[in-house]
Amino acid sequence: MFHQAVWDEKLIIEMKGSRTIKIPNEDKILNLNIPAELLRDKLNINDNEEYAVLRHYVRLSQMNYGVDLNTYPLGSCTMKFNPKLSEEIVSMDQVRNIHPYQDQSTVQGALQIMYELQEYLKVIGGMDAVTLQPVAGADGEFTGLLLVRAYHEYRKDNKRTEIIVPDSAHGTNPASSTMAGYTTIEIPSDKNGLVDLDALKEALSDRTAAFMITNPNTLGIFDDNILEIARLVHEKGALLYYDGANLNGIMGITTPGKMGFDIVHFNLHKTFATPHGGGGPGAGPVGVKKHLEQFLPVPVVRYDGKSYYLDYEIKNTIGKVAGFYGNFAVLVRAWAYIKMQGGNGLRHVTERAVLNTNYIRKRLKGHYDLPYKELRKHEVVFSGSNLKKYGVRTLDVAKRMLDYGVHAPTIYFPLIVEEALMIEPTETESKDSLDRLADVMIRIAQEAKEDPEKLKNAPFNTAVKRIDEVEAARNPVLTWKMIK
Amino acid sequence: MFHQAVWDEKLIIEMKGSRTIKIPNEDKILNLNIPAELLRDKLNINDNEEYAVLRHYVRLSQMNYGVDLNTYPLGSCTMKFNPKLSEEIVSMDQVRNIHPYQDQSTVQGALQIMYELQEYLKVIGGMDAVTLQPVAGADGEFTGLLLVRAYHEYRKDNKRTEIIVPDSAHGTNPASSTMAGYTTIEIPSDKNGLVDLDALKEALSDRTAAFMITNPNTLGIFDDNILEIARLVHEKGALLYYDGANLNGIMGITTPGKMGFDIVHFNLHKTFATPHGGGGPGAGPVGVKKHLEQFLPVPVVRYDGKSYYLDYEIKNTIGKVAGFYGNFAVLVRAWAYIKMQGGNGLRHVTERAVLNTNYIRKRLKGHYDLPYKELRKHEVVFSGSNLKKYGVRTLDVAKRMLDYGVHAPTIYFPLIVEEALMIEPTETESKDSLDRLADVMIRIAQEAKEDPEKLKNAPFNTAVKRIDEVEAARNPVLTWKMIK
Amino acid sequence: MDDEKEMMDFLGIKSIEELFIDIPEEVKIKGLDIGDGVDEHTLRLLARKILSKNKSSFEMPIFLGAGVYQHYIPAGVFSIASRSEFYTAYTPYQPEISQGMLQTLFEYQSYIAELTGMDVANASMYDFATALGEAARMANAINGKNEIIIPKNIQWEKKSVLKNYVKGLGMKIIEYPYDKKSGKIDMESLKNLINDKTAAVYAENPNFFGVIDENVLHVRELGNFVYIVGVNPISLGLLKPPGEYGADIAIGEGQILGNPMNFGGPLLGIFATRMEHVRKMPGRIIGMSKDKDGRRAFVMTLQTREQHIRRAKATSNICSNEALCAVFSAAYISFLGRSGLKRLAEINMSRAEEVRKLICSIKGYVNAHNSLHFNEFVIKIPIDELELHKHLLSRGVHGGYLMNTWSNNSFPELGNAMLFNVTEVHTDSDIKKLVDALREVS
Amino acid sequence: MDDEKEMMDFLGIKSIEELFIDIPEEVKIKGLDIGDGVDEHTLRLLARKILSKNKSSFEMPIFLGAGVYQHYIPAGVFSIASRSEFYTAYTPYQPEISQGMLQTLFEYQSYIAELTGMDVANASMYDFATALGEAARMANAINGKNEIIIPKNIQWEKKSVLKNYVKGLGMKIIEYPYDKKSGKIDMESLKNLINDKTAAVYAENPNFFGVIDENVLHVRELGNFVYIVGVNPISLGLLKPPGEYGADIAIGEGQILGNPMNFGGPLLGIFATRMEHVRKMPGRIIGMSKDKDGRRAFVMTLQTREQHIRRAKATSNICSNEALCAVFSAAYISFLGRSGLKRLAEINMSRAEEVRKLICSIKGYVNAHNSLHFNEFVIKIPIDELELHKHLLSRGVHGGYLMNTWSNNSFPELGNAMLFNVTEVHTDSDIKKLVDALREVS
Ligand SMILES: Cc1ncc(COP(=O)(O)O)c(C=O)c1O
Ligand SMILES: Cc1ncc(COP(=O)(O)O)c(C=O)c1O
Repeated sequence: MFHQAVWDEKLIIEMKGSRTIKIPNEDKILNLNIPAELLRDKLNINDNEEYAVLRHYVRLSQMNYGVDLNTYPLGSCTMKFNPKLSEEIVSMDQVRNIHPYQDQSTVQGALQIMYELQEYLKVIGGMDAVTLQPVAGADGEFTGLLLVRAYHEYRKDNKRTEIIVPDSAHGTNPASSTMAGYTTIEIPSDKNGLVDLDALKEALSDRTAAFMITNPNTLGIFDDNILEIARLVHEKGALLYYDGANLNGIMGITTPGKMGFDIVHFNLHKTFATPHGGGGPGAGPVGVKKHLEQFLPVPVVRYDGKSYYLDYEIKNTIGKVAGFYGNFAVLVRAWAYIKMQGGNGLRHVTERAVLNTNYIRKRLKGHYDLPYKELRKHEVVFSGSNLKKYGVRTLDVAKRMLDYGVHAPTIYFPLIVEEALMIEPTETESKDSLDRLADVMIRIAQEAKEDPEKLKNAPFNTAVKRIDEVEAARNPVLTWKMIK
Repeated sequence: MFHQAVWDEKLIIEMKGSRTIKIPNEDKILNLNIPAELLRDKLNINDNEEYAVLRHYVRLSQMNYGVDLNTYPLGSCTMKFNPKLSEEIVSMDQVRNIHPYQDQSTVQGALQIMYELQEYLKVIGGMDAVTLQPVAGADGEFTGLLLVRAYHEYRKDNKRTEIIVPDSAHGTNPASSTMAGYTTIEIPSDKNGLVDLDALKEALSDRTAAFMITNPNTLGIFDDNILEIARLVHEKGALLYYDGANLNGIMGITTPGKMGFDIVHFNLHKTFATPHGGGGPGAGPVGVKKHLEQFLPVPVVRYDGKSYYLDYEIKNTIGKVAGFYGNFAVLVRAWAYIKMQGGNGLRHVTERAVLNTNYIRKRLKGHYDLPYKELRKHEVVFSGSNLKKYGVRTLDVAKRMLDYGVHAPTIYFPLIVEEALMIEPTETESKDSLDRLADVMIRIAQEAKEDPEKLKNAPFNTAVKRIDEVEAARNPVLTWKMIK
Repeated sequence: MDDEKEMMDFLGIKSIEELFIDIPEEVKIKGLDIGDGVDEHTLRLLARKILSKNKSSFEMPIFLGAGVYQHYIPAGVFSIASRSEFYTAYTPYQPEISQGMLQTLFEYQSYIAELTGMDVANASMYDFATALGEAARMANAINGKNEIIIPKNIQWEKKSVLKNYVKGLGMKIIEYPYDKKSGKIDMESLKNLINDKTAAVYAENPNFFGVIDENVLHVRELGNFVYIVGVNPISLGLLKPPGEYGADIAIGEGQILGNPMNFGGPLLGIFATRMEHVRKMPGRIIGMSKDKDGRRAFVMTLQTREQHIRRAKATSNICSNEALCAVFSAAYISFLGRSGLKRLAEINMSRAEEVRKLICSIKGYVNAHNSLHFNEFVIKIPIDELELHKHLLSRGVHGGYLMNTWSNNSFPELGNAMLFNVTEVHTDSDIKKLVDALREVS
Repeated sequence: MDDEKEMMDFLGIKSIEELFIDIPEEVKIKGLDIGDGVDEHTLRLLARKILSKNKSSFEMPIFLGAGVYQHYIPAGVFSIASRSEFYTAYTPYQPEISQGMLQTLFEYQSYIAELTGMDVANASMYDFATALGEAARMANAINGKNEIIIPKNIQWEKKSVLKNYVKGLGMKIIEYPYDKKSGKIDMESLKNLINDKTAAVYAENPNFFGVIDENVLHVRELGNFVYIVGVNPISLGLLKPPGEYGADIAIGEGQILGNPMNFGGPLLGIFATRMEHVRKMPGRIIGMSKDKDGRRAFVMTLQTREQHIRRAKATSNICSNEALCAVFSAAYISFLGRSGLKRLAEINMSRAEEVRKLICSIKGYVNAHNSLHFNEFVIKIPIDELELHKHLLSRGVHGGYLMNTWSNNSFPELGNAMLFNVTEVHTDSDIKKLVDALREVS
């Protein structure tokens, strides 16, 4: 019975009205004497009444799906509850309306929160130092790899030009390697979906700068060879990098540090419950072991027993990776989340997340193919290949899910699973909603048999029907001035 | 193409989960030794996860229409834009988290705002004194009539037992009369929809306590006999009461005081842009002329040149009409609105509201019957009786409007217009949205001719289809324990 | 603006003035002398400046209750109540497009009915005080009688509102005394006041002194009248509900359930009754029904009681009520659930009891009523009420309600006394601050 | 909890531990030593307490700019951006159910393209600094060359980020000088630096000194390279856009368009380019398409440039970006419209000019650059930078950016100098406070 709201919404440029918003000091204009050559003559942006604008976006918002509406089981994305108190806190003047260059005596509260967050992340990551500066997971990876480079350069170990990643890795891993100037060596997973130790050994060499993995991996499987992997990597003089997007599967149970990693980035917008904002802003702090601390970006927040301060004196710092100190308002939310949970709470987060995943895993088994071993951590990847015989693809399953008012899982990732359906329920889904998700997916598997055409034409109950993505890429219309 | 969101939403009691919200000091419980006879043994309220609750209400909200979504032309209700800054202001701790009994030195800001609002309302109403205590329009009426009673009693004029109202009056007017202990005398309107002077003269007597009207009246017509009416009423020793719900039609052009009224209530949730909240809270301050000031409810806010204070020393006060000082958070919003508009702004509000009304009036003329004269103020009442010949009623028109994503006008009020459609666009509708409203209504008048069945079965695009209201009243199910 | 010009052209007018030609010149004014409007940002600055003169409970511990209470409100409650679709809606006159508000109010009614143990509840009254006024009028409508008997220890504001509500009916208000030692109903006296003119008896539990009074369980036995009970809804997480001891009408202050204090408004009047009286009940009521397709749907119902239909004969004049406050409360109760409500009641009793003991351990501070309390209690204090109050303020803490100073000396038998409120939000350090400051004047 | 028990039963496990048997004992930890969790209310109190140590621009006038700016943000912008459906959404991977975000981002892209005069814009970069880094990399991808020439008077943080972004490519960063008097590009020197290794030239308008520099109109004529222009988007309400003077890539800080300062994050990287370069552009792009019924619909497009498809060969590694900040900006621009944007630019220039004149009228304060400024300007001050800064603070006003103290002495030629920013939000009394305090040390 679900139907998404549908408003026949114009583009804002197609609306018609007059500005009603007044600007402060609007009437105090001097004669500016700007040379004519510097002035613009037209600007195709229209005026509208305040209220018309507001309604436009409120209506648009109703045509958007958020995790506040229902289950959002996007694997690898950790779409958990975004606590409302965090939103309340970041709406305070003392968060919103402070300038990054303010005298440090006037931002002690901000610095304290950053300091405390650094400390918490050290413990959670099992690391010795943390920078909060990277503003997303990929930015954390890039930063981490700049640290790898700084480390090897500092040691004059200059022939290390390669980063090894497993073929199950997230696309940002190889892309970040490239940005940091490395060649990516992709190694295949073994038959269990884990790091193939032989392949790793073969790939490792004195050209290896680092091995980037995540554990549990993107299949949601914990690689119990992790200590052996660490040994192999370190033996070769390379560093071991932890993609922290999957931290939700191990918090309080183990730490990347304990597993032998040298570097980890955290995705605060995943594990630490900050909102995704429709695609950001996030925050991707990076933790490192002692031997990498001297390379961290500046500044780091320190406490001298009396006050907090920004420390720019990091010996061999790589400099900066973003304009200021990171996505502060996101950091505040993550701090609030960690405070609310505490140590036991975070452990329980992981326990429940893993329980939820395995519950879904068992409920869906038999309806969708389940490659690799059973026990999963924070996520589980099914394959829709069993539906191929009806002419139905994973994409069709995903689209049909929307008709039931549930978002689809991540699809076609990781690449090593054919027709992948990657489900991460997170700890904040109740059993009720997990059952609802499972029921919908089971029903759709049934529909695939009985009425495959329906799936191929889905969705029906969304604001628009299935979209022609090929046409969009072939004849790109990317702004309203390109509309013919 | 409009479709409202549809979620197949359970009742909260049908959900299943566990409480995740923690309560402060939750673990510090003494042994309370409450006698068993005082303890309750069951409570049919269930526990749920925080997130399940949140989603439940967010989904429900999507199945509700608000003025932030689109035009809401409910006549008599003045559904205008609710400025977002007002919401920002009332969310401050210094509004939300102050207690009414706090020492006055610790609430000077609150008192200042109330004082300023009193002063503004005096000017806008042309009155000499104002009480902010009444919490809704009807409560304002009731308060006003208690003042009427106090006035006559004070003057030992004890035979005045009647309140006269025109038949076009809002239902609260006679109901308030009853609550104040009066008998309501309803007089018919004249052929122009205005006060029938002869009928008034006939009804007026030394039993008349007051005559309650609104001008412009509920048809949106300004009664230009107003000074004559005031003379007649006062001549008989009665008071003239102004129902301020229609103030949006005259602000800055005239005032009730200037027209000869003795008492006026303001609907801050109409004229002064505070949100309606799905049916409240509102605020219904009452203004009076000098001769009634001594009867006002306590306390009133005063300023001694240095600080603001609550004055309980009103000689012949009627006492209290609500628990504390009125709906403070609503008062703050109205204050903010008035500050933003200023005197000229309020006048322009009225001008634009009246322009919008007359624009709609002319656009719809010919498609719906328009009884009485053309020129209207803040609202206009059409009649759907021209559609009767197709078997279509005003109710059907209203329901069909919902299918186009526009709320219906007020229907079947005022009672003097057959099949009434009472439209109040307010000043905040842009021409664009007025045109959209008119287009929809014209199209529906056409549909009535061509496909009357469609109208009678409408709506189709709302969360539910047409509801059986008769059954609801015949077999009332008013709580979940009454569900069979 | 262009649009205005276009509309004027369409109407064939040259100036806006022409739209006001029906208003006689004699009544026209020159304008409103209230200053010029300001832009949003300027107002934002101004509002912050003015409001900074207030001291909120986040800036100073406050031990005031007496009708309005500080409680922890989950951030999610604000998040829900600030959904545009809820707060910018009007009364759900078109139910098909207003199911969200209707279902929420239905849930609110259900919660109130469950909490109070009554059959039905309305969708809100203005506040506790006006709910009492309406209850008295409803009693008169039920049995046609003319006297209402109320406790002597009632908040004076509530009594004043009641007086105004029953004035038109000519009802008489009679007060029954309380037992000085326990602060509970003096049952003997009450019994003697009841006779065949008694329309209603009103009792509170906990009462204005915060005392939990088991006598309310037995008032029903005293005769044939409409029994009105006033409650603190949070106490009902733990205590026996009025519906289980014979109440005909249960009322209370719903602000306590998830609404901020807001300097005393908006509040939320709780109103519940037995099914047999439902058609005499004031206020809006939401009912469950079906749509054309047989799907569950909600709608305002029993509207023939209301002013827009019955006009002068309506059960009440109430029109706009406190719907959004009811949304706050529905959300609040949902977040807490049964376990939370029970625990909350326990915390309140515990914390208050703890503080009461602490205060009574100071020389000069004496427990006024030898009874079980909910989250308030009266303490006889060693010095003048106002003096102690100012002293506390000077120490950065706001004391309780001044029993005689603020009530027109309604409680002379108490001498100097303060009514302290303690809830789950008072921290240990708040309490220490209060107790330390009290100790200074012992 | 019951539900957990049920799920465990379903899985046939007795304890949660069994779900972690695949984790070797050697790597297990005992728990996280970060203290216990607290309830929401306690955290609310704690957060308020800690944050009260910050002084916001509402508590103290602040004249800082230099990359992050204070502007008036309509309350409606927050209202829109706090719609759950927007802020709790992920990247719109399923476009059919995400049209709201997609259309909003399409509108944002259109706004940026209009403002900058470029053909296309992406849906956001992290911030201005990383946008510069990405622009440099893109230049290299376009022409395969290896040198980027940037102004000497660039914010050091931006340069540092740039360095990190081009490091992997082995690109060389070369600086061109500015004219000391005017603060504008030294065109002669720039010209001499350009050669056939030049991948890109980067220029800013207004530049770091707040100077409006008409030389940017003529850089294009200097040779064949990727011309990157950094702008203040608000200035474009008034000034000629980069697209009209030959820019290949326009970048800037979008925080200015309706996003709060947030202590410097999140920010919003503006990135726009010519259509011919679109497949080299980093970041997400929203396109317009049709659905099965032929209705207009929006979708992420040209994804083959991106990391999730092209992996190591992607134009950038960017994945999560700053979508919600783009929503803020789209809403902001919509509220202002063309007339508002123009007026806003004028107010900023006017107010800053007024203040500049006021300051220069004080003995000892000297205008550093004899040029037109946008909303910032450098003043040579009579005493040590830090000393003046502290003095201002002691007077309750926060001065500007300390040109040498905070830039590792990048501008020795200026001596002691401060970069002041003035926008529409600075009130007359803020300005008076600043000027009075400056006068005290003249
Ligand atoms: C496994 C993994 N690594 C890295 C990332 C990149 O994080 P971000 O999107 O914050 O850049 C993601 C995001 O989806 C991820 O799932
Ligand atoms: C003309 C008129 N008078 C009085 C009222 C009653 O106001 P309230 O609903 O605030 O009690 C209304 C409300 O609709 C009205 O339109």
